[in-house]
Amino acid sequence: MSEDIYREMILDHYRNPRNKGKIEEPDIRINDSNPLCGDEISIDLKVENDVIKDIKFDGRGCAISQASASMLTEMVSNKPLTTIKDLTKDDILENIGLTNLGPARIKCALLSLKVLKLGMVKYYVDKDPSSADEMKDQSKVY
Amino acid sequence: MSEDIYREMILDHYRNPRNKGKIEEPDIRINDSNPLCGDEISIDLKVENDVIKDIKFDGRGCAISQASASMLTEMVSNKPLTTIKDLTKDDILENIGLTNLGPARIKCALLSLKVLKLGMVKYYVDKDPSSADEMKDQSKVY
Amino acid sequence: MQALLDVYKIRQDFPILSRKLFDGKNLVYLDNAATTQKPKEVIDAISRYYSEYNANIHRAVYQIAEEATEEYEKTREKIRKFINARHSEEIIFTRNTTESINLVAYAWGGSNVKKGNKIILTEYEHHSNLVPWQVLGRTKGAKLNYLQVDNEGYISLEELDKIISITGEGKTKLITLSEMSNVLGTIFPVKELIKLAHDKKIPVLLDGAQSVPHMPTDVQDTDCDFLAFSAHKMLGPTGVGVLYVKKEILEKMNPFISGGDMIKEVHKENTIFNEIPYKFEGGTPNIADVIGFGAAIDYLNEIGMKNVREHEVKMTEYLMSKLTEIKSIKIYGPKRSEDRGGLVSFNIEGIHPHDCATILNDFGVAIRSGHHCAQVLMEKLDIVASSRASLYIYNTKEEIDILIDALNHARRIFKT
Amino acid sequence: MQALLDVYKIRQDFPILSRKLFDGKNLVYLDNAATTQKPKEVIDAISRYYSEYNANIHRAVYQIAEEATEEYEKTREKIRKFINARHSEEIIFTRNTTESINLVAYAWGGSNVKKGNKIILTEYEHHSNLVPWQVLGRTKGAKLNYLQVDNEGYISLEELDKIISITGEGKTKLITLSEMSNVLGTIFPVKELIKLAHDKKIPVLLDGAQSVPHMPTDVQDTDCDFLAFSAHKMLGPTGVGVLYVKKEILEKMNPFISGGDMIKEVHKENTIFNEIPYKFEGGTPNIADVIGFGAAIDYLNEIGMKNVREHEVKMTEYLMSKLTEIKSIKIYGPKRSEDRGGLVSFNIEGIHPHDCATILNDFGVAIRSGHHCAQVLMEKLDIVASSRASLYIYNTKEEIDILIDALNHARRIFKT
Ligand SMILES: Cc1ncc(COP(=O)(O)O)c(C=O)c1O
Ligand SMILES: Cc1ncc(COP(=O)(O)O)c(C=O)c1O
Repeated sequence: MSEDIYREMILDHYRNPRNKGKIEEPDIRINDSNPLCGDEISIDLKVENDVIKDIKFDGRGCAISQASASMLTEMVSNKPLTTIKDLTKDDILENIGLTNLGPARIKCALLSLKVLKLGMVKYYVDKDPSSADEMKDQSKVY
Repeated sequence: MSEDIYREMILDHYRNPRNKGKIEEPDIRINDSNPLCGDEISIDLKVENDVIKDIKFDGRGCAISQASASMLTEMVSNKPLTTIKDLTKDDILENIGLTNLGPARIKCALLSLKVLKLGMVKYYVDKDPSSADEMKDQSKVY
Repeated sequence: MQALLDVYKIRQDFPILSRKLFDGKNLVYLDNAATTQKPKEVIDAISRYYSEYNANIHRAVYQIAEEATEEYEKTREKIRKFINARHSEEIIFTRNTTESINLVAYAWGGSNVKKGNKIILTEYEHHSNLVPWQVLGRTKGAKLNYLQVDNEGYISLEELDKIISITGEGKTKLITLSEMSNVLGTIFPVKELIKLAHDKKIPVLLDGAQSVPHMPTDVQDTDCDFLAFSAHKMLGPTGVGVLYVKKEILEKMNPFISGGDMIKEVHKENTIFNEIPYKFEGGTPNIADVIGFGAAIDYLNEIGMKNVREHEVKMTEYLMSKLTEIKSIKIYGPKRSEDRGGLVSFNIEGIHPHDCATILNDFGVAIRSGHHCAQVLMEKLDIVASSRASLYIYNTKEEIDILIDALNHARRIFKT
Repeated sequence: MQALLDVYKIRQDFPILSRKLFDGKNLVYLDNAATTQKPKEVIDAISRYYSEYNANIHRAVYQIAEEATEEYEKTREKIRKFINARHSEEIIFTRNTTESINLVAYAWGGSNVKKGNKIILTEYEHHSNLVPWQVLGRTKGAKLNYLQVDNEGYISLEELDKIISITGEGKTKLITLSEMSNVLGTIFPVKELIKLAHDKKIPVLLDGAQSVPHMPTDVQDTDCDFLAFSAHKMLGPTGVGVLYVKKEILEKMNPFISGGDMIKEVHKENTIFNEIPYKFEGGTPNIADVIGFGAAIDYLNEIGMKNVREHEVKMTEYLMSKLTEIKSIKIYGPKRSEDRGGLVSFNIEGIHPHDCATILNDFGVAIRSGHHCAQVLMEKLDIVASSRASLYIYNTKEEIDILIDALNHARRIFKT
């Protein structure tokens, strides 16, 4: 039922998103959209010694995609970049407390994770182009 | 039932086709095939004063298409060319005695009429190109 | 033909309408612009085909193949009549509207559109009537010109006239537009536009995906050159579309999908193609669903397309009046109900359409949220998405009331 | 999985097999190479979709749309498994084999085949795997090279090697061939050919229309680059085909049908396409029939493809032995039953195949007569047409006996 989905926490993050905006001269800037609904998320990262020093997101979309992005920035802020690699679909869904979303809405919830993973891949591949093959499937989240 | 279809007359025309062959220097030479089965019929005509003086057909195909072609040549031989215009699908089916063929086999029975009509149209249009529009649909038989 | 349609009687013909959803709720299906539900007549026609006379058509001489061929070709004739085309050879079966339009882009566009040419379309086109032209334009070096759409979805013939003139004589190769917008609901009076285009010898393609299912269609009256639509949006099965093309044009058109059935003779180095319409139907067609579509056409004829339209106008008026009462709602498209088909797009401030649709689902209400495959229009309207409720012959006022209740519930959850 | 299939039990699943024809005869359906009959499981899956969860897929968030999306995507995964593909994204749904091959010709061929290039195919190709390449060749200025077929339908790898070498390095862009001839029944051992081709960096397309339905398929084992087949030839509904493409190739391929669903972002001047496989499925797909195809795959898996093949080998041996007894009959294709699929083409001297089929129809026997969409092969064999009996899981020896009786009756009518 949607009362379970649209709990206070989600609505709060939706209305008062954390870490929303842009970083000037980010180390990573990446964006993607959900072809099914048009939701957009862009993420900027500042990385120092492979640690996420700053993270900001921007975007347009539904409460789930925006709240999930907001919570995700809190999850990874000040964590090693490699944390992103290990983050799974289930981590996100549990973190935002939405473990029984339907398949269409799951993509809303996971869009920001997908963007973040894309950013990480890009970061590593830019640094070391020979890792492209190995990193290829790292941005898959669903 | 196929006993009704493959009566002696059909089999006779199939085995001993009348007017089979080519005419040297025909006034009309025309051929067509049935895309559904590959049956082929070509017809040569000698025309004098708009009367069919000689007609020969050639072709490969089933008993129905070949017998029907053979009978058709007998029908129109020494008749005015305009006879062809008036010949209908039903004339042919009655003449060959097959009024209850299924839709696929009807096309076999009517292939020679179609070729003959095409030939007539070509003849008139070659003579008078301005008649093309008027003649356009004259070769329709089914 | 009955005077007005009996919606409660009609509902009994649709098995899905008595289905109970996960928590025992009834389905309130308001996504008819995406696809419609199917009456049992259509479902049964498909089952009957498979259970009694399933066979590949056109070529075999045994009984069930002849039965199948006959039923398949009967549907072609039914469609000819339904849209009042002159000849049944003008009716080509495809998979959907999208393939119909691609067929024109590849087969007709491929040889008629050249470098420096223009294709005119509107800003409200569905991606299916936009991307194929973009792709063609890119391949050929031709340009697209978009007719501006105002907020109610109207386009201006003066602007069209101007674009054609500026472009220069003979440069505009095609005007293509949706007869009814799938987002705004605007019904465009195409007859005048087509006359204007024909005066300048420009052919016109109508995307009829939204119009043909909902109102009487007469291709001889509008005089359009191409018309595309989908069976699944008018009670028919998925997997069948129609492309109508005027005979004079079709006879000169190159084939699109080539292979079995569309040929007359094949040799190693060359092929002679079959007659129209078969030339355009390569491979084994979707026989069962074409026959199923025939049953859908019968069903619609039984009701009468005028009655379909009348019912929708009445229902849309009710829907519009109820929606307007909701606080901070924005409704898109024409105000006058005669100018709109049976669909309404809207946004409620502070509630994203996806969230809205998710909450509505709790009430059994199925509406569409998103860009509706019309991102160019979305950009123009400066929104990412909208909610859309779309109606058909089986929808009732009671269902609209449930929609309104659900929307108010969404407002309570989002505290707007 | 049962050891051998129980044909009498299987027959009960096919409603059409208990249908009575015009004069009370049972249907003896021996035209399975054209299309197969459908078990009630498939018919029911389609009805159930329309009666319970018909909705447009991929985009909507309401319950029935999610159910429909899930079932649709489940079929993709079933097919992946059925042909042992690595990734489900390598599976694209089309209308039929013909469209699958055209997709490759347009989308892959369009950008990979250039002037002066060659495409190699065999003389026994079905028009669907011949005409698209002829059309592409003509558009691009590329040439077709036909591998010779001997009377039993064998082709020679040495000849292939020679053609490639003569053509010159890098000139041959594609080898395309049917894994099983629909006229001769020859099953070609493609693995060796594909190895040879890959050694020279040439991709291979397999037309699997006749092979996939009748024997186990493993695309990783054969290592083919493209594989095309049709649902309707393997118990599934009409209107669904499959194209398998290796991921590395698919990811670089241009789209074919463009429009809704296959896009990610559309702007006035450009479009970003969706991920594979969606990029290749423009417009509303044939949802119901894809789901119906899933039920057909389940049914075949239940029987086991090895058992399907075994049954057909046994039945073909019986059919061949019985046919050989008929006076002045000519049988085409391989003598060894391991080299052939479950179909036999033949001609009886003095009886044209059409007449033969018409007479057989009196006995309820449905066979195919004609050129079988393989006119290049017909030319090679120097015949206009042949008769063809083709088998599937529900055919019995008793049915073959009826066929033989009917053929002898035809001989009596024609006094041969
Ligand atoms: C070998 C072969 N290829 C292609 C086809 C075409 O299949 P479809 O008509 O389903 O496109 C057939 C079937 O007729 C076939 O036998
Ligand atoms: C205006 C319009 N055009 C084209 C389409 C595409 O129809 P289909 O998906 O059946 O190809 C649609 C439906 O979504 C539509 O509304």
